[in-house]
Amino acid sequence: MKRLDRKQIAARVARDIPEGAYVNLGIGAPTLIANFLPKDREIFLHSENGLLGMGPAPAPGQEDPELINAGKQPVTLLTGGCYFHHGDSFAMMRGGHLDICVLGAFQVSASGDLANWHTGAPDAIPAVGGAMDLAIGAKQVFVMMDHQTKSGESKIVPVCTYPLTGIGCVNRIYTDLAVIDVTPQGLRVLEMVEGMTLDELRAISGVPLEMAA
Amino acid sequence: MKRLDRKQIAARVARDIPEGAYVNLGIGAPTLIANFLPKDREIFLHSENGLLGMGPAPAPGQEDPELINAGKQPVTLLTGGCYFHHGDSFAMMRGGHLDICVLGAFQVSASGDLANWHTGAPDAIPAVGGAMDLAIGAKQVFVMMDHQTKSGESKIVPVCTYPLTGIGCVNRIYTDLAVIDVTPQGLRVLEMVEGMTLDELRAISGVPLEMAA
Amino acid sequence: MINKIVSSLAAAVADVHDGATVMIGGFGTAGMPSELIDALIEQGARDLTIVNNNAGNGDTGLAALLKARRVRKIICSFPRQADSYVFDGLYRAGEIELEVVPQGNLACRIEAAGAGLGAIFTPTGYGTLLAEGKETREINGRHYVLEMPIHADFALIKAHKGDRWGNLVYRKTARNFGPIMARAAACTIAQVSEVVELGELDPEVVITPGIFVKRVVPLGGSTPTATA
Amino acid sequence: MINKIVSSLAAAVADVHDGATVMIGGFGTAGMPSELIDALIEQGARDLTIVNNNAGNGDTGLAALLKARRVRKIICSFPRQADSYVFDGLYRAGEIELEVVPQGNLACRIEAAGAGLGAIFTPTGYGTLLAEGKETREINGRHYVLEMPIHADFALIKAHKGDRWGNLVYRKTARNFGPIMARAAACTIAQVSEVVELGELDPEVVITPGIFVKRVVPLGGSTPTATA
Repeated sequence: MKRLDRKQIAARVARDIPEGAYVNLGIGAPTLIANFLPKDREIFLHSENGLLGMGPAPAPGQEDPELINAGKQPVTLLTGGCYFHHGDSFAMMRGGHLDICVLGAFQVSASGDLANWHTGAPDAIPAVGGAMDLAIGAKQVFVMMDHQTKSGESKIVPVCTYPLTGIGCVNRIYTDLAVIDVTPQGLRVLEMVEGMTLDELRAISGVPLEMAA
Repeated sequence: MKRLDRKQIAARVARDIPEGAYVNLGIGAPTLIANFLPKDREIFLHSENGLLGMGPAPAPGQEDPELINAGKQPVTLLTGGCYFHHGDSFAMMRGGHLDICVLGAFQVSASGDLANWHTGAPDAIPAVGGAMDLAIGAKQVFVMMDHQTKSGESKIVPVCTYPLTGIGCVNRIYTDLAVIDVTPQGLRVLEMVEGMTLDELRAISGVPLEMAA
Repeated sequence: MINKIVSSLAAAVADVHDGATVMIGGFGTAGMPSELIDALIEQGARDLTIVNNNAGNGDTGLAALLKARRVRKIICSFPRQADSYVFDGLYRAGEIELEVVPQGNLACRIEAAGAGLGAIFTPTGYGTLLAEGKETREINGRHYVLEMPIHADFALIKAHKGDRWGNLVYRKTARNFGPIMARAAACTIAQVSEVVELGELDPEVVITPGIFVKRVVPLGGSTPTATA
Repeated sequence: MINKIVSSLAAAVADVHDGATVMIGGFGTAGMPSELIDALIEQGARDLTIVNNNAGNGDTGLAALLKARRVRKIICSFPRQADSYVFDGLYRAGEIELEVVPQGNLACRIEAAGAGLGAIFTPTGYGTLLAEGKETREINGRHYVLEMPIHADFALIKAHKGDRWGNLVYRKTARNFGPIMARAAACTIAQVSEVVELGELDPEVVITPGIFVKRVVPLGGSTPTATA
């Protein structure tokens, strides 16, 4: 059994993003997905700080401090892209106009609750950014994360113990071990890495799992 | 005693509009005010269908069916004016960004209630347009109307009998006989036409009137 | 390659279903998508709920749709006009339902739908006939009426230029309801005077980003020719 | 003649009073009006409530205002950043009040203020810590949180070009909160890279109409020089 690395997970998510989709890739690991989108598919990347049609990082020396993404890194704008203000940008998100957003997570519950903004540590400074808007706004919310914490606990849980980002908002989970749909009937495994069995996956996941029909 | 005609009332209102004011002139008689604004004062006319910096009617043959005012008449745009959509236009109104709007009225009550959209006739087709937004949105609402109906009834009334446009929204009333402020203490007469006495004005108005201090 | 350009008006409105809620842009005739409306009349969908500022002028455009008896209900701010005789007749005959909404509430209810808000407290209309039966609330000493968003299945709008990604710019006061309706409908269809190449529209001045637009129908030569 | 151009930064912020609520544009440093903030530090107003997406970066701009102990409370979505050490220190010492708001709620609360709405039901944050104690409601099967508008006494924003009537255009993603803050403040002050003659801004592309702007301060040469 061979776990996927972050790039491999990103590549796997990229396969599921169809041409013409309006997509927001969350800060952190999900931004890697952009590198794996097929060049022959036109996909519209949204950045919550006010652009649609985001292109790759600029060549060194071509950075513009006024053309950045939500992670505050320099980016470019594709031909046909455009700029808008924060009100319009979050209307796109909250209004259900994005087809897909991909977020990282601390935990996802069996019913699709998402926890990805706050560890709950008493001394942590709370900071949420646009995570809660993305979680509830996009038509489909994908989570991309390791299946387990570094200490081996399942990040898919019966009930989130970290503070929630959104309730019942996750549609699909991509981990280093499996692709799992969140359905009204429960979690359904679409794929596992080579050599992994459903029983093995069940053994390390803290929740009931069935194969998708 | 000589009543003012509509143009004279319009000219009187125009005197009270200071340079730099953002102003909406309601459909009908208030649009006449634009003709009397001093050319040496920069005043910004707003039209609720999406322009600020409205200019005079175009020369014959220069009309553009896509450059109209709220009354759907062809207008022009001043240098420095701009266009925007209906959401932004009514945000300007509702959000308190207009300094003055001037509206016609069927009735104004002693406490500044305005009735100007509906006669209440059972067979009338209701149509409100932007009247209610203007009534409650502008920093100051001026009403311009005849003091009496054609049959001699006062249009300033203790309580409006026509359906309301807005509650307590009128700040000042310009009629063919007087200029009257609506204050928390009651109606205060600022001016009367030549030859008119306060007692005469009281006799034909249905409400208590006092001279302004 | 994504190409939202649809060359036929008929194809652009083919899937409008009976009973649909259809927003139609325009303030009077400025910005009214007359050719799309004609295509909708030809297409035959009926029992429609129409959202527009007015209720039609003369015998063309929205008035023609009403005259063809395709409209069950109209939501608008100002139905009564000098030349709204088609609507007037239907209304007096009890053959069309009317919901009159103050123009700014019409705008902000459409905006609320596009922005995913559940409801809004607006000051407009408080204490009037048009707020009767609606929930009200005093907030910081001011009175507000709770108004619900207006969503639509389709929006038919008129823009000036568009590209294959659906980006749009408008012309003068024909902009009016177009940008906000584009956001509030599940399927927005824009007729444009001109289709331009991707990149011809300055990214700083795109008024409606393509995310809000499903189909763009070019109509050569429909730009008003008068100067201004 | 109306001329909103103010040549001195000090004069532009002279009337900011102690205890004022001040919106400051920008997302990180993009669109942050650093020169106006420096002028505000110099001016000395204290006990301020600041509305910004972040809580300052490094030692300059908003961080410098915090460091000068002028801020009683900050309303923002994302205070914690790699270089937000000034804020972090004040927060841990209990010397600054923090209201964390989901970024989209921050945006729509600012928009609601500018548009004169009394309150809005937003789906964002429902069921989370950030909605604790707030009124909620189910509308058409979805859950919403009631959020109040955020008004300000002043907004300090950065735009690209402005004219003497206060019309503004922005540059790329430096636009962010500028246009919505301009509408929500009683007095909006914009620093611009360039003042242009009236009429040089195309009336179709003015992003912030002058009605929302009280003062425009030109800052020659502050446009980023990198190409893109």
